[in-house]
Amino acid sequence: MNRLTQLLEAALFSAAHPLSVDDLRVVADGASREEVGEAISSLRAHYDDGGHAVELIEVAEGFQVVTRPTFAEAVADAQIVRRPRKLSRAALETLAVVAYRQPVSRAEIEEIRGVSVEGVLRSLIERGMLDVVGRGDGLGRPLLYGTTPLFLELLGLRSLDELPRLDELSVALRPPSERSGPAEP
Amino acid sequence: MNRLTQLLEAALFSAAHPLSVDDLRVVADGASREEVGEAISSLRAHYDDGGHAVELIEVAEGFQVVTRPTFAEAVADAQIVRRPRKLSRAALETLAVVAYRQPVSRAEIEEIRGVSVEGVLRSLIERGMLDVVGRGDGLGRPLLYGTTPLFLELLGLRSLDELPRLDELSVALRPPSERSGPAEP
Amino acid sequence: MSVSAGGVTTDTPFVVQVEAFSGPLDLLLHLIREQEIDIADIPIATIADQFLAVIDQFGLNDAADYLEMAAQLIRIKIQMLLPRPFDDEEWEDPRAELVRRLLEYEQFREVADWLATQASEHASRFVRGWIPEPPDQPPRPIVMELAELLLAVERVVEAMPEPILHRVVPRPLDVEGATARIRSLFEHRDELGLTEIVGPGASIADLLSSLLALLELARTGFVRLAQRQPFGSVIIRRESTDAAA
Repeated sequence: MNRLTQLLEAALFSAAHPLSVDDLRVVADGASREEVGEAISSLRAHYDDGGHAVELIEVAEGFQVVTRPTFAEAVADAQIVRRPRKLSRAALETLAVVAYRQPVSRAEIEEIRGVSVEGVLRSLIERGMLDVVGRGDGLGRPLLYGTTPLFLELLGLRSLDELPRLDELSVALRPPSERSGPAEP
Repeated sequence: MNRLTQLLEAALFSAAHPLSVDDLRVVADGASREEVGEAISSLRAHYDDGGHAVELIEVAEGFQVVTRPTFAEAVADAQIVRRPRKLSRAALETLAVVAYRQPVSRAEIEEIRGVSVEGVLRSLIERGMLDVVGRGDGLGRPLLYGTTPLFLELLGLRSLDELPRLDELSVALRPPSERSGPAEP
Repeated sequence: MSVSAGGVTTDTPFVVQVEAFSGPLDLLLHLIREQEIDIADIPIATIADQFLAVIDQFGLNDAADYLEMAAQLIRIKIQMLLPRPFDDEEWEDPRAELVRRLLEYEQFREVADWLATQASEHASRFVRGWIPEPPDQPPRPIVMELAELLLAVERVVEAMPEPILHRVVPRPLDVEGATARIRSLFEHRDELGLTEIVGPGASIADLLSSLLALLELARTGFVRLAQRQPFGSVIIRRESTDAAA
């Protein structure tokens, strides 16, 4: 391991959240993006080839060192780590709508989900997965919501681009125009 | 690295505190003290020989993987680099109230904002944007707060006179005819 | 808990698990998919009756969201019974909007499943459990924009109880004029300081007009408010035309 790789390892071990290439450049005293990129590859290879129980992953538009899934059960069973609380259906559906429609108002989310979302919205904001990102133009200038970097981090997504494209979802979701029937003559 | 060494690495990495040999035996599915001891030596050697920025140390309560002291600066940088440079919504709203109502007591701010502002007030004073400017006449002669020159400087204003007046602001930003019901949480 | 509500008004029995529902659209979709009904040609009378039977059996009658949907189903059911015009081309299917909503919702439900899988996979990767205390160093310099403060003022004013609201006094504000003036200033330059825009010795009304115009221009993406260095003054920069989106 060269000095730069060591610096990045120390930094990634000490940060509570993923660090972006730019964050890492600050740590590495202004090394270039290329240099940081090389050191990242070198560190990743080190973990992989050395048979480490940790790995370097790309998440939330940054990098993070995490344990490999194969050790999760043993570590969780020994009660060293508490697994994160599962998200409710209501939370998942709300996150889905906000992820695709952001910035989006509460009324729009409720229109799509067909239920009141006040409580679940507040809880997702408290958990840091959603946030207010602006105000709409409409009547009363409603608050608009969007996803946060923590949303990406907790779901293990590199960026919002990693979300599946809506047109790639299952066949049942084709709009009525592509089917036959009275809905769309 | 054998499986036992990997398990210890995963456990030591994800644990919030040092782990004793007995803790580690639980993770390692009842391995003997000797086996755990060997795996610890092996992991330590791995970190030392591989030139890692982290090392395995023994403290009073057990074993822990920590960054080496030579990388203290990188560690500090990594923790500072993500520290927010933007004020939170709560801080901005408190600042807004003080800017327009100064000199103002904490109780008055809390009455207007409807929430406790103790923490946010202290943080704004620490950051040099607010300061104590006097004492009120009321019961217990409460401390009164006001904005500092730094506050103006950050906004690029020459004086407080340059702030728009509250009544002008509310009428202009939002016609009264459009105001309906309580604000969203 | 599951219940068979078969035979209420249909020949096909169906089974529902109430805890699985995240709302009336979810329940409706369940009924449709469970019975392999063509979503483009929903037998609305049957589905409406089944829907009512389920919310009755599960005591969802109090849930406003479910009741609203029940009312909508009944309305569509009635519309379907009305005689169609002779010219079938003119006929608008009363179910069309519901079908559109169901398909849209189903799409998001599928995304929610994808997110759940993703979350559970990622939950088996643990981050470092012990993060050292952040060092006691001065916090990074704050960046604050005037627009942020003004929006905060607006939020506070909105959240205030009515009696505290100030009397609203109309002022001779000329936001339109200020907007036009700022736009013309930007015809020749890409970047201006706040003081350049407001002008020396501006009246409060002028200043306010300019600020409001700026806020609006910033909101629509025409300009961006920024600070080049932490303690510098606010800089107003014209956004490149394609960045407005």
